[in-house]
Amino acid sequence: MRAGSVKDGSMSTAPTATTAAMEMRRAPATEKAIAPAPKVLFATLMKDLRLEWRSKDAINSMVFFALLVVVVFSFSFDPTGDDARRIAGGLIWVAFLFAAVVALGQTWAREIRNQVLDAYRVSTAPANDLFLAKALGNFLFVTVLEVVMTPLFVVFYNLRVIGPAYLLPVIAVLGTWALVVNGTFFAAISLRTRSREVMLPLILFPISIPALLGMVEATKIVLTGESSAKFWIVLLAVYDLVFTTVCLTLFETVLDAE
Amino acid sequence: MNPIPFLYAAYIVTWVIHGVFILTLITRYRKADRELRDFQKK
Amino acid sequence: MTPTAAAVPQAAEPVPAVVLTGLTKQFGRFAALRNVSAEFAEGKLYVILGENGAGKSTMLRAIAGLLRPTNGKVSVFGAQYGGLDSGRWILGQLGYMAHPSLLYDEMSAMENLIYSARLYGIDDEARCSDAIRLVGLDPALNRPVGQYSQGMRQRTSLARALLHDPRLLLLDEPFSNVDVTSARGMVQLLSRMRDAGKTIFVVTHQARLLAQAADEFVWIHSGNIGSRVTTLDLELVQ
Amino acid sequence: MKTPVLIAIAVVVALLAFGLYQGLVVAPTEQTMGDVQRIFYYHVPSAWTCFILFFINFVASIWYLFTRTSKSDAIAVTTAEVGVVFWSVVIITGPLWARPVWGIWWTWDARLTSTLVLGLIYVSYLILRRFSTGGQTPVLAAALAVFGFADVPFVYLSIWYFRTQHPQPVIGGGGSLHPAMWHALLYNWLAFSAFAALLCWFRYQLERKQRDVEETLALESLLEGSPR
Repeated sequence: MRAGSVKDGSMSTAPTATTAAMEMRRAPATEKAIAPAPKVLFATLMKDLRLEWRSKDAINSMVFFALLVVVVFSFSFDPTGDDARRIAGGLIWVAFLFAAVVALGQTWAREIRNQVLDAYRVSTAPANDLFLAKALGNFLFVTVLEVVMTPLFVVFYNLRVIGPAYLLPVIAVLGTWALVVNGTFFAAISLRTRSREVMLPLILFPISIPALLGMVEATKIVLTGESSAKFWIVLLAVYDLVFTTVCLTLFETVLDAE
Repeated sequence: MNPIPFLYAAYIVTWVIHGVFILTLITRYRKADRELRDFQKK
Repeated sequence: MTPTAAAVPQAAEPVPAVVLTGLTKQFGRFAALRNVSAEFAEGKLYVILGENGAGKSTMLRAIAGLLRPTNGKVSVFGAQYGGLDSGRWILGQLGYMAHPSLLYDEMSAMENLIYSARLYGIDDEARCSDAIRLVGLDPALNRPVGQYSQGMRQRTSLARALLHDPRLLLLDEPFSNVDVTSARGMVQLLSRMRDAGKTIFVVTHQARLLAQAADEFVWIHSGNIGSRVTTLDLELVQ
Repeated sequence: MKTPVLIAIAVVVALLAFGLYQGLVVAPTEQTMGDVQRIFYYHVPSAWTCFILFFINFVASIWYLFTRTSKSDAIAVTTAEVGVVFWSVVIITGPLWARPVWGIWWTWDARLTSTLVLGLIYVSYLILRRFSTGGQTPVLAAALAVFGFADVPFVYLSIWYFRTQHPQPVIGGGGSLHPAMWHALLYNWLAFSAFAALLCWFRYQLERKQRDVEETLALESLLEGSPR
């Protein structure tokens, strides 16, 4: 492949054929000016994942951070036997929350560093696709952290699940989405405030308390097998539904708050 | 433990909180008023 | 989605490309634009001049729909922002290039353009390589944009703005610290685009480059249009 | 101060005095808890007033999002601030009541805990308003207010169910109240609502005055044509 040899001043002598070719293609573009929804979402998500995979520094540092959180938690609380199961639910989710908040803080880091949000806003792409792509990206990112952290918790607290273990992934998915959807939205809000990093958890935590309560209680119930976690799982599902809708209705207003 | 002081404490605390808030309203209002008058004079 | 008749009145004589009526923009205490009213015909190359803070970029961003005017209206090709679909229709008609190059430094020019094309719903990668060749770069170059020279970055950014073949081009400081050859090449490309019927606005401090090519020079002074001349008085330009 | 304002202040003070009289004297002493139960006549009306104020904030925020009038934003910030003041009263009188009766400062009583969480949301709303930069503050705050209000049912539902799992003493007993107690409660609520309205009126004037200052500065820079 040719080395990046750029023919300087080649533009002025650019063969008229290329410009003519460019000109001739005028007609088809204007019809498709408005982007069909899923393509933009998918393109944005893939772009983020590709850049993430290419640099990998964010994911590595975050995974190491997650490990640290687990180890620190394991030192500060050293329950044995039945106790472990009762409070493990709370510990695991607080650890996940801690890692998630740090990851969520980076949601818009690349867009801000490259100052490309204007490029998105000036295009015909709908704002909600950008939001959903970012939220899904965060969801995958946080899920990777959770997958890394969970076995460690099981080992450090030698947990054995008494209740229906298949419910745990359901709780994890619903709970993570509850944090991620609001977190991505509030990260966009805190972009425009003075102390960005502190603002995100500050507005995310109070609103997430019901969801946190749901995750912790559901996990504890499943671990100890005491009663049925159905109520909490339904609550988390409704919470996800309501707040995803609220995010999608208000995101454009916040993105364009110039 | 005699509970009555807690009753008076609760009522007093209520008015302390409202009193402090009213004070902040007054000081903020005076500050804004002074700022406005400075500009009109200039 | 073709624009509905209501959104775009098909007036008999050519619709002006951009009409500003009473455009004002307040940033807290600072009035960036003060009641600007002006009309700009289609198919012309306008150069926007004025010292820093006069409101050049703010005006361009208002035309690009990137900021909500404190009051007044912006209409592009007869359609107005704020309407249900008219805002989105306008965005399909305009290309915007700003001082930060609006590109991802970690991606190559081609990757940046392919992503940008997706935003406009265009999958045809041939268009991306055409656009890159048009600005005199090599589509096969896969070095990330972060390692490009400033000239190459601005040209890639111009290619990104041209990609969906907009009728209106809004360029904010396209030539800032760009090598002379690249700048001259860009000027020739812009004048060819103008001849092909596009309307172009260029906010710049290097107006000398466009002394011959531009149709009109618009001086902006403290938030409003000072004067509009067709020939550039070279002494005035720093 | 204009006379109608003075009259309003007099009326509110009278109402509050009457409410105090009802709460401390007229209402009978509760058998089990004794006179300390009279905290109820300040604790509960403050909570109800606080909820009304937060609801008005929600309506004003929705109104702002549609109309972007600065009047609706001023009402939103006014009701949020006064609401948080009443909230702090509820959160402090709660433990003052729990300590003598149950010997613990915080009983995790369902209603009190939900009010605590609800208040935290509006405290974060006020902090967001203080931290966000000029022009965009109202839009960001209005968006957060919608989130906050959408969270209210979840807060109450989750904490109510959480409490049924681990029953704890319930503040205020609920259940049948002696009619005179009801009167004292309603009089106090009326008095506190009037007081809240008065506070909101003053806070609203402050907000308008602060916006006048903003406008004169902006206008001044408009005329001066001050280049940056």
